[in-house]
Amino acid sequence: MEKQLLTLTVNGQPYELYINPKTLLVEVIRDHIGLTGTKRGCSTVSCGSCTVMLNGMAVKSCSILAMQAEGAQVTTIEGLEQTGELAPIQKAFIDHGAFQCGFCTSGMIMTAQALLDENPNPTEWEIREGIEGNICRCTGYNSIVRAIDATAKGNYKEV
Amino acid sequence: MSYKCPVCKKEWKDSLQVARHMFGTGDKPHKEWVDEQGKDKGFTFIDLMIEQATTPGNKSYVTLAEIIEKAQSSL
Amino acid sequence: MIIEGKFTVKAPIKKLWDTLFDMEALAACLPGAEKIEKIDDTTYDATIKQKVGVVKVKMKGRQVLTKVDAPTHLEMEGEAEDITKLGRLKDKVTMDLKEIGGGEVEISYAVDVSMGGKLAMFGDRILRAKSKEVEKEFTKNLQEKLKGIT
Amino acid sequence: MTTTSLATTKFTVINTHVHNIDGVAKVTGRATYTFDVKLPNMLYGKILRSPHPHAKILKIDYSKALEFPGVVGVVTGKEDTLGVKQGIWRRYQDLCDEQILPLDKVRYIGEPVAAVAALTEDIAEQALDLIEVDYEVLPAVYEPMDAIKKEAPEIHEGFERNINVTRHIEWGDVDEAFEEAEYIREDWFKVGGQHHVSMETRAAVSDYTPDGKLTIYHSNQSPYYLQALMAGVLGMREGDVRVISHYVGGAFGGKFELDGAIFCSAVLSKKLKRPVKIIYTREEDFIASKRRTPMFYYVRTGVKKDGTFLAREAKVFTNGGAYTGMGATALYLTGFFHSFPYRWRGYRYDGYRVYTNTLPSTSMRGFGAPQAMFTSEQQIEWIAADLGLDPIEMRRKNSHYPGYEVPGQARIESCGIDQCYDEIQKWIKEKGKLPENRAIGISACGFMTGGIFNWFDTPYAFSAAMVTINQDGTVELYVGAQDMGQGSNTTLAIICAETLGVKMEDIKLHASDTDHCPPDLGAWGSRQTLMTGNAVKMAAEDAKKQLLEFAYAHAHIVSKTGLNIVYDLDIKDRWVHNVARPERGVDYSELVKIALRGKEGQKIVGRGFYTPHRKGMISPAYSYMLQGVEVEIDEETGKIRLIDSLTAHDCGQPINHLGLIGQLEGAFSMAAGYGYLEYMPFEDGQLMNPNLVDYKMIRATEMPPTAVAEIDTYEPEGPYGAKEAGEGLTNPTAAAIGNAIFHRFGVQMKENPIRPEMILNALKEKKEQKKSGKKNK
Amino acid sequence: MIHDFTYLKPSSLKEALTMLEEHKDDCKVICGGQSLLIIMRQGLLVTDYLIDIKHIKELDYIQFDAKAGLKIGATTTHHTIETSDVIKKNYPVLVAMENKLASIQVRNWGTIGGNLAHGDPSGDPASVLIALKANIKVGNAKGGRTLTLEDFCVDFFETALEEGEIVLEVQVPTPEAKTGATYQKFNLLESDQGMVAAAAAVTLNGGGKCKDVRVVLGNAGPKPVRIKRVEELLRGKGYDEKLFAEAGKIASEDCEPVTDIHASEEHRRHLLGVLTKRMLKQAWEQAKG
Repeated sequence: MEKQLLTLTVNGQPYELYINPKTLLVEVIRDHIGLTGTKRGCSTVSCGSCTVMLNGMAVKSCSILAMQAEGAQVTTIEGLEQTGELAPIQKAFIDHGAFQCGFCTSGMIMTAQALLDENPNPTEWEIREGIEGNICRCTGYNSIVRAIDATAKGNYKEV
Repeated sequence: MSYKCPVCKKEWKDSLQVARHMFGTGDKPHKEWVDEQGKDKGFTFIDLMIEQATTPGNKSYVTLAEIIEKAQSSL
Repeated sequence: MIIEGKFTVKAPIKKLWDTLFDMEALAACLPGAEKIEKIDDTTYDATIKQKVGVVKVKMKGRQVLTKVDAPTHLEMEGEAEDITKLGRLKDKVTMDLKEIGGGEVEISYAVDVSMGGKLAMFGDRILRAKSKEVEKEFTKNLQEKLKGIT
Repeated sequence: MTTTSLATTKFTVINTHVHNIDGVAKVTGRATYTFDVKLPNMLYGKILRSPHPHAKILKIDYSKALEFPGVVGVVTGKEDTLGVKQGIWRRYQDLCDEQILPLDKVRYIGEPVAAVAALTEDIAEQALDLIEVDYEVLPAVYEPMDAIKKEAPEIHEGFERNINVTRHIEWGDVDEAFEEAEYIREDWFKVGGQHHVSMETRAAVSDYTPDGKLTIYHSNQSPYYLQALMAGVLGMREGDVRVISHYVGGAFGGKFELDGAIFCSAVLSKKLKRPVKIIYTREEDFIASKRRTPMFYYVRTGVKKDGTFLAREAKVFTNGGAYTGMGATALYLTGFFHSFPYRWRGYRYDGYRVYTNTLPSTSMRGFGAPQAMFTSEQQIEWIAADLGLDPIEMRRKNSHYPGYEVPGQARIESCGIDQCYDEIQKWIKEKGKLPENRAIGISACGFMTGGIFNWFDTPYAFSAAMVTINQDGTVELYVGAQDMGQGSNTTLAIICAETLGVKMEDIKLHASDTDHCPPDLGAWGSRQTLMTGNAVKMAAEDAKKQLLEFAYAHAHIVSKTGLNIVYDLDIKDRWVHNVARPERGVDYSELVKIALRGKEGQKIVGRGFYTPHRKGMISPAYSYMLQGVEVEIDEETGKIRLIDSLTAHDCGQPINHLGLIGQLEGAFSMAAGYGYLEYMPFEDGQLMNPNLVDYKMIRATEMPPTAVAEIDTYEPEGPYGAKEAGEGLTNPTAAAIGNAIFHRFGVQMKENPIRPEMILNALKEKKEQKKSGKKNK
Repeated sequence: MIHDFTYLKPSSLKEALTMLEEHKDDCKVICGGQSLLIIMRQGLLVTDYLIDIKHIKELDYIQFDAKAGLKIGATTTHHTIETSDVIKKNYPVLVAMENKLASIQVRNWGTIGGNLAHGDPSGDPASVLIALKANIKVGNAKGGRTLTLEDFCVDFFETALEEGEIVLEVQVPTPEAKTGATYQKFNLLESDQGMVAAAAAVTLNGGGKCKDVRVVLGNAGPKPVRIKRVEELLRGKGYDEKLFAEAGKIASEDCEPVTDIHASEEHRRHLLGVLTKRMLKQAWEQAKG
């Protein structure tokens, strides 16, 4: 199969790659670029472990062809930290114990960040609806909801 | 008195306990011994076990315990 | 999974029975049937193509008649596999023909299908629904065919 | 409540707000799981699986696959593994019945048949289609009640009627106690399976090098088990196998046996001398891993009219699937916990594990107890209703208490169930009258804190730990325990920090690598906090004692009153001081330097180990809990919504506060899923929903508030009084939901998951019975 | 495993249609494609060319005009629809439906055109849109045609799209005054695919009697099922809960659901009856204002 050229920007870094067009976005991020923070849990758009931001929107990278992201700005979990400082949402996750095994955490945090970007003051129900596309088998979600809520309230903003 | 397992000679105070041990172990020698005892009485190891499993009470264990008791003298 | 149904066809029962056993005629009636080949008196090989939306399946398999009481009852069993290995199916078919007056024959069938592979998950719901459609078309075609014969 | 002065000691680290020590790695994507491991020259493996539930393998021809460009090697049972069998019950060879690559026969759909290694995953997958296998399909059987029939096909040779294992528990004179009973009730239940659904599917990377050493990266619950088992099946020495499992993406009881990923990757790597990585797809993870054991449960219970429990008899058939795995333990534990948390004058349990041609059943969080509680706690509720008694008071009067002995089985030390009843009663009272479509269901239970049984036949202590101290005061803690997400690393670091008197940030924990950590049975049966915790405490105490011996050299912290300096000195929060005069002291890191000089440069090394002794047959300690769940049910559609919940929970002294809350909430979500969502339907041996679209699990929108009332007890056997937390909570919820439905509609749900259709059918049946009842009158 | 294909990214609608014309039955259109990729990964779909139209800006629009009604371009995402002010104001039922269609990630990426062209009878938009009397505009290189959405849905995963044709636009007429429209699906997880679903639209006349009504059921057959007997029953009648119950009964008779692992046919019929009753009542109350 003839490879095709893909250009995209991941965490501010531009990439030019030749890929088999059937390559999924998650495969480009993990295998070609090497950012393994993004996970893959189901491949059926169900679990949200592979969530990244594409032009600022949360999407599930397991069900998008990398070619469909041509020219896009992709942000992964590795792109959340700014100059060595954890993002407020990351601090909140640690402080609330909003993860256990950590496998869903990257996707969960990316979904949460996108939610807060769009709706800085969500109600508890809006938070729950917002992360409904992410499965966490460990925590039972309530600590995650508390962490997102606390972030929205500004508890983890840099001074 | 104590009761011996007719196959592996382990001892228990209670013959019911020996019966439980025989069912629980369930390997070939234990099975064969029970099958041998049941030949003329018309039961097999597995018959007893299924009966124990599907009917209330403890009948199969009691049956086996009695046989074990009787067999003690020849051990 | 068991798919059951019945339909009526206006034709003499004997004729109907013969048509069902005339493989060429049967293949012409059965939607998607590409080929039905008689191997011996009780064994038939068939290739059937079906399409559901974007998914195309081509099943190749063998059916064996296990019980035949002409012209009222037949049972068969078979297996088929998709040629691109999407899945397999096993089936057991029972078919009864009954004259119900007015020159009509009621054909009732029960198909016990088990599917394996990708088809099992994707196919369960669709196969059931599709069977109704296939039955409708089959009845129509059969009726046409019988007209030609009688 | 048993309390000692220790329980009231003010801790500096224990039960404070301590962050998970893996937090930064996990929230930044730095944590690398097996899933992420990439080694130079690595190949990718794929497994060819059986499409048949039961078949003889006549011939495997993989020549075409080998010719496929990019394929490097193929392994089969006949040529490479030669029918070597594995099982985790090492002491009982009979029960080591699983050939991961079968020689002659497959027994369930999805069973590995051969494995391919290729340059890419894609190539390996394409090559699978080129392997030709001739099968002779055999008749198959899927349900235990069919499999024990005379005419059923034999799945394993020599296991008549497919009975794999039997277990019996009995105490008291059961029949006599039944005779005394004034009310007897019997019910049959069908309790479902459940999949672990760890977010990280099974994955392994094996790297066999020409010097005969094998390194395996594998997400699992016990690196030591895997090391020992892999050495066994590959004919290697344990010491030549290294298992690394740094981060585990969830396990829940499903990752401590050998699986196809680890076995096939290792066999391929050994053959090809290159690293081989195998990752299961979600579908493979569903069909070819294991599951919670489905059971048929017969329960007969005899009580007095005043609600005094007398006798209980249970007969259980479990759907064991094709192989034993940990299933035999689940069979015993379900029988044991079926008696919990109550006192029975006579109790008898007959459990039969039956082989079927479905995927094997094994341990899963709760280990047989969720099944037991679903049946027991509902039947108890019905008995209370039949007799017109208060279900909580009836439970209370029959419950365990501290010092109670489960005859011949276990001695209960700490037990806070009585206070649990108070908390739930208060909660229900505060709720007042509920809207018409809602009801509350409760369920009690207890659970073990680690297993005593040594079926693995290890010569090592059950747990071990080592503590060394660096010259700057930082501490290296080595444990063989495994953190699979439950937070045990943090808990053990807390125990170490508290015992040694240092801060959390001083502790560097090393785990999950058999080359560098002491052997430990790993993470199962809620054992690590107590067992590894005890070992860590002992190791830290050992190190501390060695340090304090050198404190004597420091005149200003020695009391002039002649106190015994070793035992009356202490370290807290990095301050080495005289207990009687805490202001007199020296900085801990200074003491470390003194000690190093004093020991001629030898590092301080503290050692600890733990194996339970004289603690009965099951476990060194038991936790207790009572849960109340408020449920809304739509009468017309049968839809269930969980509105609220409270769990009163006695877990001894909490150690890791954040971790504890997380465990309790997480267990609730899994248990609620078991109650009404998670369903594993099979058709002709094929799992019909092996994906996360059709396998429904609780999501954020389904999760109710999960308040916890912590009942403080002190468990003398546990470190600082701690015992189990988090696993036991998977037990009560399904029954609590069932009981809520019972209170709402008066219908009895004898099967789980309780799906809307079942509720409506039960309601319909009830209406019809009422109608025909009226007519008869 | 996904079979190999060549990915084509036309830069305009015209180019897309030319490509379609050129590759005809060797190609498949992707417009979001989250469901399509699941099928492709299973190996159930093989195609030589995949033509991506999602980025075509010409088809990404929402237009509203009280006279002409609502026009939604095919590449408009679900999330754009649910956050559109004009839709919120004039078609609240569409917002409610889109909001529960799937998780936010899926709504962010999935498009209305892709959803309808997929032809999944459990898809939410089709039932609601049919209840709202929507039309759909499709076209190929030779030109376009407009048909009712009801006619567009043909069978399980099958639509009236012919080779070389793509969905261009969904058109929804402006609801008459005194119209209420509702939609609900039955599921155990919020925003999960529905086991079944029902949409109802009720328009009342000046006297508060039913002037017009539509009931459309989702996942109740090979395509959205319109229950015309109910529509006949209700026309000209006044608000009457007994009538809604009767409508529910008819709906459960006239639908054609199938059994699967999630629910039996019988249970589905029952649920469809309950949902029909509830949706009609709610729609009617909404129409009353």
